[in-house]
Amino acid sequence: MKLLEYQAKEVLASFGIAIPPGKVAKTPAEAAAAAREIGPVAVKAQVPVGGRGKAGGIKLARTPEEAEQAAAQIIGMDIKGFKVPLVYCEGALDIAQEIYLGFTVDRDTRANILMLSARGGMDIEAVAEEAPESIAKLYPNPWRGPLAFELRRLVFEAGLGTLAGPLTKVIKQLYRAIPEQDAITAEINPLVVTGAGEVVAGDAKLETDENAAFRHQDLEARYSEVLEGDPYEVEAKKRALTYVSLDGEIGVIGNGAGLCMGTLDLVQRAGSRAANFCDIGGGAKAETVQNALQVILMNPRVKGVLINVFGGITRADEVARGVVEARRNLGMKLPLVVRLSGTNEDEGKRILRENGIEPGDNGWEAAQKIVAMTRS
Amino acid sequence: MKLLEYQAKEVLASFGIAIPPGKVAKTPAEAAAAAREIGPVAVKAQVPVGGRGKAGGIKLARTPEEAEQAAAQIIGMDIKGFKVPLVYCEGALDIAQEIYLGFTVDRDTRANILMLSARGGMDIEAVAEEAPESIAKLYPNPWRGPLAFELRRLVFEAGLGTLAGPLTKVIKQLYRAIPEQDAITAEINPLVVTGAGEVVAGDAKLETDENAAFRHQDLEARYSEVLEGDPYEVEAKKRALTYVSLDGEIGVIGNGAGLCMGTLDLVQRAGSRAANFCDIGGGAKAETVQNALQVILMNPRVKGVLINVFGGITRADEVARGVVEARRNLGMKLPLVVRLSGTNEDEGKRILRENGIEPGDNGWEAAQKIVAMTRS
Amino acid sequence: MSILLDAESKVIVQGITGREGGFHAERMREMGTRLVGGVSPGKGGGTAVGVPVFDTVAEAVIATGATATGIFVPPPFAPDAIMEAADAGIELIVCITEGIAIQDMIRVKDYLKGFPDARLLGPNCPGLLTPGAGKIGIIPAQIATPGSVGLVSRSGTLTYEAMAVLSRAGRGQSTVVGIGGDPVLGLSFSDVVGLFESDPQTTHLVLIGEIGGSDEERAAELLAGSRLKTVAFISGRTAPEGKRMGHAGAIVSGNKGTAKSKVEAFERVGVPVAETTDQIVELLG
Amino acid sequence: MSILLDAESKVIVQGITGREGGFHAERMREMGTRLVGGVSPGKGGGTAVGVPVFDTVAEAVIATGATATGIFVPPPFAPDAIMEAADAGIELIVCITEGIAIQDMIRVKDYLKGFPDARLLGPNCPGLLTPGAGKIGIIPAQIATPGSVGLVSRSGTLTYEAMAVLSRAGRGQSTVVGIGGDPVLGLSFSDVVGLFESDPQTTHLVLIGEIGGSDEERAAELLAGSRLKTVAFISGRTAPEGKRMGHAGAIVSGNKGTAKSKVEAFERVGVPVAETTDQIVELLG
Repeated sequence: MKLLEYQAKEVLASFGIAIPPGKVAKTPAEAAAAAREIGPVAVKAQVPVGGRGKAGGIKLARTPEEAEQAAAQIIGMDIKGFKVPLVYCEGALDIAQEIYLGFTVDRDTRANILMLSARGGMDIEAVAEEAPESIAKLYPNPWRGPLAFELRRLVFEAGLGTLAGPLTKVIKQLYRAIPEQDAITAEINPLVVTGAGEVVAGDAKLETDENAAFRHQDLEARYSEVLEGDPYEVEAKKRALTYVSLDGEIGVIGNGAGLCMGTLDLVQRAGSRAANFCDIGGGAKAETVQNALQVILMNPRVKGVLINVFGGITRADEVARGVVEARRNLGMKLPLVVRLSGTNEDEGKRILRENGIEPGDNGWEAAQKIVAMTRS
Repeated sequence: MKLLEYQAKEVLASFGIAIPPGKVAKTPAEAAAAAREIGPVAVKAQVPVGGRGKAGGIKLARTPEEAEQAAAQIIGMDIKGFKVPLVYCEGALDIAQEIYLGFTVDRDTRANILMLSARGGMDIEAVAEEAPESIAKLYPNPWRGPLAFELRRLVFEAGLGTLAGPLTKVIKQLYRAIPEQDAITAEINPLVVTGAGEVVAGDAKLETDENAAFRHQDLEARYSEVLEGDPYEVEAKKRALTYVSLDGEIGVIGNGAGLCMGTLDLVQRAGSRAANFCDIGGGAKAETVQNALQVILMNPRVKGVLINVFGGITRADEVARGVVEARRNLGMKLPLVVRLSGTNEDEGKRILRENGIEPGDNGWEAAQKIVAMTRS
Repeated sequence: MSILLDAESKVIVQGITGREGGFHAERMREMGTRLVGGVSPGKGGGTAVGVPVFDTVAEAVIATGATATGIFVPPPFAPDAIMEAADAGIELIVCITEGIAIQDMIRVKDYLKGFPDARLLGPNCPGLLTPGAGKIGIIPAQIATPGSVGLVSRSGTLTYEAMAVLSRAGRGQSTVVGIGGDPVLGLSFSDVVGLFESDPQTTHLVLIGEIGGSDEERAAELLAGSRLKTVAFISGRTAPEGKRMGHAGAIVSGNKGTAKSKVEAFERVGVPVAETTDQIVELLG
Repeated sequence: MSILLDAESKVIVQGITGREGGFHAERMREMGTRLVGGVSPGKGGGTAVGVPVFDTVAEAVIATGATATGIFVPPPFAPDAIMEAADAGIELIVCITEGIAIQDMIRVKDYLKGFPDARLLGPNCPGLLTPGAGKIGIIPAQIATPGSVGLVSRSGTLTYEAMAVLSRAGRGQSTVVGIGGDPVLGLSFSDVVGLFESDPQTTHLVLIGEIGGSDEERAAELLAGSRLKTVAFISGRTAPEGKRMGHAGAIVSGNKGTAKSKVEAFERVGVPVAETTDQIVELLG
């Protein structure tokens, strides 16, 4: 789960990390009230993607009136496909130095990596490319966590030795996100050193592992419902489908993520683009197919649907009957191509044809068919 | 720090381990009140040594009157040198099975060892000798703690597989005493399985590491003052001396634990017995010597004092002057033999002799001298 | 010959009394796998799928001499099951379980460093299959035929698809290995490629990768100058960056792990990359 | 020759800017130890005791080529200092600090398994001294004389006492090693006995043990048939059971570790046990 900035900051604050004064505002009036309480504020769009500054999602407000105006502009705007549900009004910091601090999972080494750089505040990815030596790195042992001397060395390697005390403390606090929240990414950029020498989280990113949600139901309960994401994804999540919205016009259903991704590639190769990624998993039960079709058909951009099921042991005739039934129940009129394999494959194809559904011999042929049908 | 039974149980309960209902009573009246509240109780002497049952320190009481009588008998009695300061009145358990569970530091492997046996409730040391295979053992990795499968295997190896669920839970809870309290020994014997199938700590022992007290000042503050131990040891602790009371008549002061223990051996070899062990550490400052002498002279059994200081770099004449001064300040009349070595050893001996203190050439000669002087 | 699993391998199933574990243990046996036991704490002393059940892996190893295991236990317990297998001396650990927490797997990977002889396949993988000898996991046996093509893949159904295409074209397989789609894995492409390289039966290799990570790139380097005639296939070429594709392994991070970088890596060492699964057979030559 | 430390050993002191560390670093240098640097986080770039100070051991090792360290930091920080030294590649780690928590040391011992080339001496030990070459720790140099008697001891002042007795009798020492009195230790008696056994300069051995643990018993087994002419001394013969004697190492547990069992173990292999330190020289022959 990707937390919003204010949520991530709440979590970091619960670990003892200092954050600036701030208030969530769901309306312009609430933003004005926040500015009245805090003073001059930055009004920040809360979306789970980067680049909101460039998109106009952050505005400075010196007065409650300015805060109200800024919030009115920002709330509801679309940033990279996310409708901004609320803003975070945050007091200004007296910035003396900006540091980068973060960790993530390095999948090449199959380990956690902690990173610290004195060159925070700007695009850390650019720093990583231009001056990789300016980012000090540490791979903490996952059972022990970072040891005191390892943290000290990290801080000295980053050239931040004069801040060794407060920095090792804040790194240890940030690292608590791993054992306590199963974080897979946590980032403070900038980590601000104020004129008074305090170390404060200027921004915060936190992504937790959905596979570990069984250990953190509190977090899920508190934060998962805030964001108005893509409506089809929200609906798919309710139905426990693995679904991602894309911007094309062919609805895609497959079993297995690799096959499903491969099917997106085939649709594009055939000259169109997929409207979604939808993995219905190992089997291909009629009920799941119906659920997936229902979500896909909610999207008015969809002009046709391609189902790609590799059966293996599964009986293709049963899958075919399930698809036919789901289509009938939903009163689906759009073109539908189904590529089926498995035991009784021929019987399955016959059933499809009898019910006016185009069968495909293999994925590539099926992709070409559905693209042709949506173009005609 | 060795906790008393009721203190250990409080700590275990804070880890989530079930304990029987119980109340501390400092007076017979409090014991009666406890029995009135709980019902029939065992009235148990609270002392930090084993064998209190055989010493008459545990009595069953069916009524408040019996509890009052039992407490009157037990409070203040002497068990292996400890005056019983209070009793613990504990409700009876419906015992279906008695299990042994404990961990300690195995110094031969330099590791923690967890032990579990279905033959709890009796003398586990006898079981260990007669049927060592009936005690299942686990050396948990100290960074990871015991893993789930390791605990399961321990439980099945102990023949307690039908209790795998509740037992692995209670072992994990007990093990929390290591990270949270720096325990070096924790034991539940018997760990009682009740007729209703609950797992309850029938008795509890907990010893924490005094070297780790800096991490656990809460524990120290809560429990360290309860026990009326040996009065000289209490006094020595106040003065930050490393002091252990023994039952002989020669007071012993040495620098370094090994030398000090070696000096006890020499006193016994010379035909007497030491009244104490007192290690004044690396140096031999006049103030520390005076502090140590003061505690030793509180003990009326002491007939003479032997000081054994190996100086190395230390100047022997300075040590001699310190001893002379301490003796004068305390108005000490008892025989005193001082064995000194180090720089200016001869000058040191001269100073001692001039002040009526017998010097010793080496530890063995000094031990013989003090024994002879106390016999004359 | 084959890699990792042959007709002599003695296999147990952890979670054999569960629905999935029992079902697939049965399929494994049907195919001829030498299934010698199962593990299910608290069910020790019983039998399931015709083999004895033990409370712990240690007991199962002592009683049966098992050297390989298939793990079918739910995600919260699977990391522990992997460590238990390694600790008991199992040399091939195949974890089918999907949905294991990443931090759990990172800890497991560190734990396994203490057991250099133990090989982990997975998690979130279909397992492996040696046609004519046996399988551990869920790969459908009827689409396999014995032969000389090694197959290694990160995806489940794409593996089956590729197997079916190969078998239909008369190209049998030496061993089929699904390494799994999670970001923190046991055996990598490179590890499996190395094993195929040393296997005399294997003359050709099909490698089915996907976006994310750089395991494909490293495997490509290993294939430079290899005796194996290899074809690669990369899925997710059109996946948008930064969108999660169901496989956590399919998150595209930075410049690394894009389909482009993987395709280029293979082409650089002369390994052709198929655009559809059907093309694989053509390119295999 | 000598063991562990010779005139070539490059030594640093962790905690060199502290009172104890600075004082003893000075003594070490006076005696001829090749002191090349010190470590004190936040004091890097300065000098102390005439050598450069570094923020981390890693930096010190890179800059000076140090291979040995003496640790003089307070108990809460000493475990970390030991691990830092091992991680930086230091091969001989001497920890003088007294009062380290037992659980901390248990974790350190496990950590050191990852560094098989690193040897830890201590904690709570006086260190080691090779007469004429150098020392790490706090053993007074003026009571040492060069020679062929190896000395290994669990006690501090008893070590000095034995050194003085030996030197007075004209019996010089090859190396004097104080292994420390804590229950969880680095090098054991057996480890050090093994090193002396392989040292051509050492012809005789004095081993000073005390009650608690069974390290003396194991060392005795090792001495059966040794070329070294050995005398043992055991302190604490009259200590009552179960009483703590200041050294945590002196807790007597069960039947193991009593003075009786230790004395018997040595006598069984023909190693005489002295009753007083003066007797050591007589028995050494």
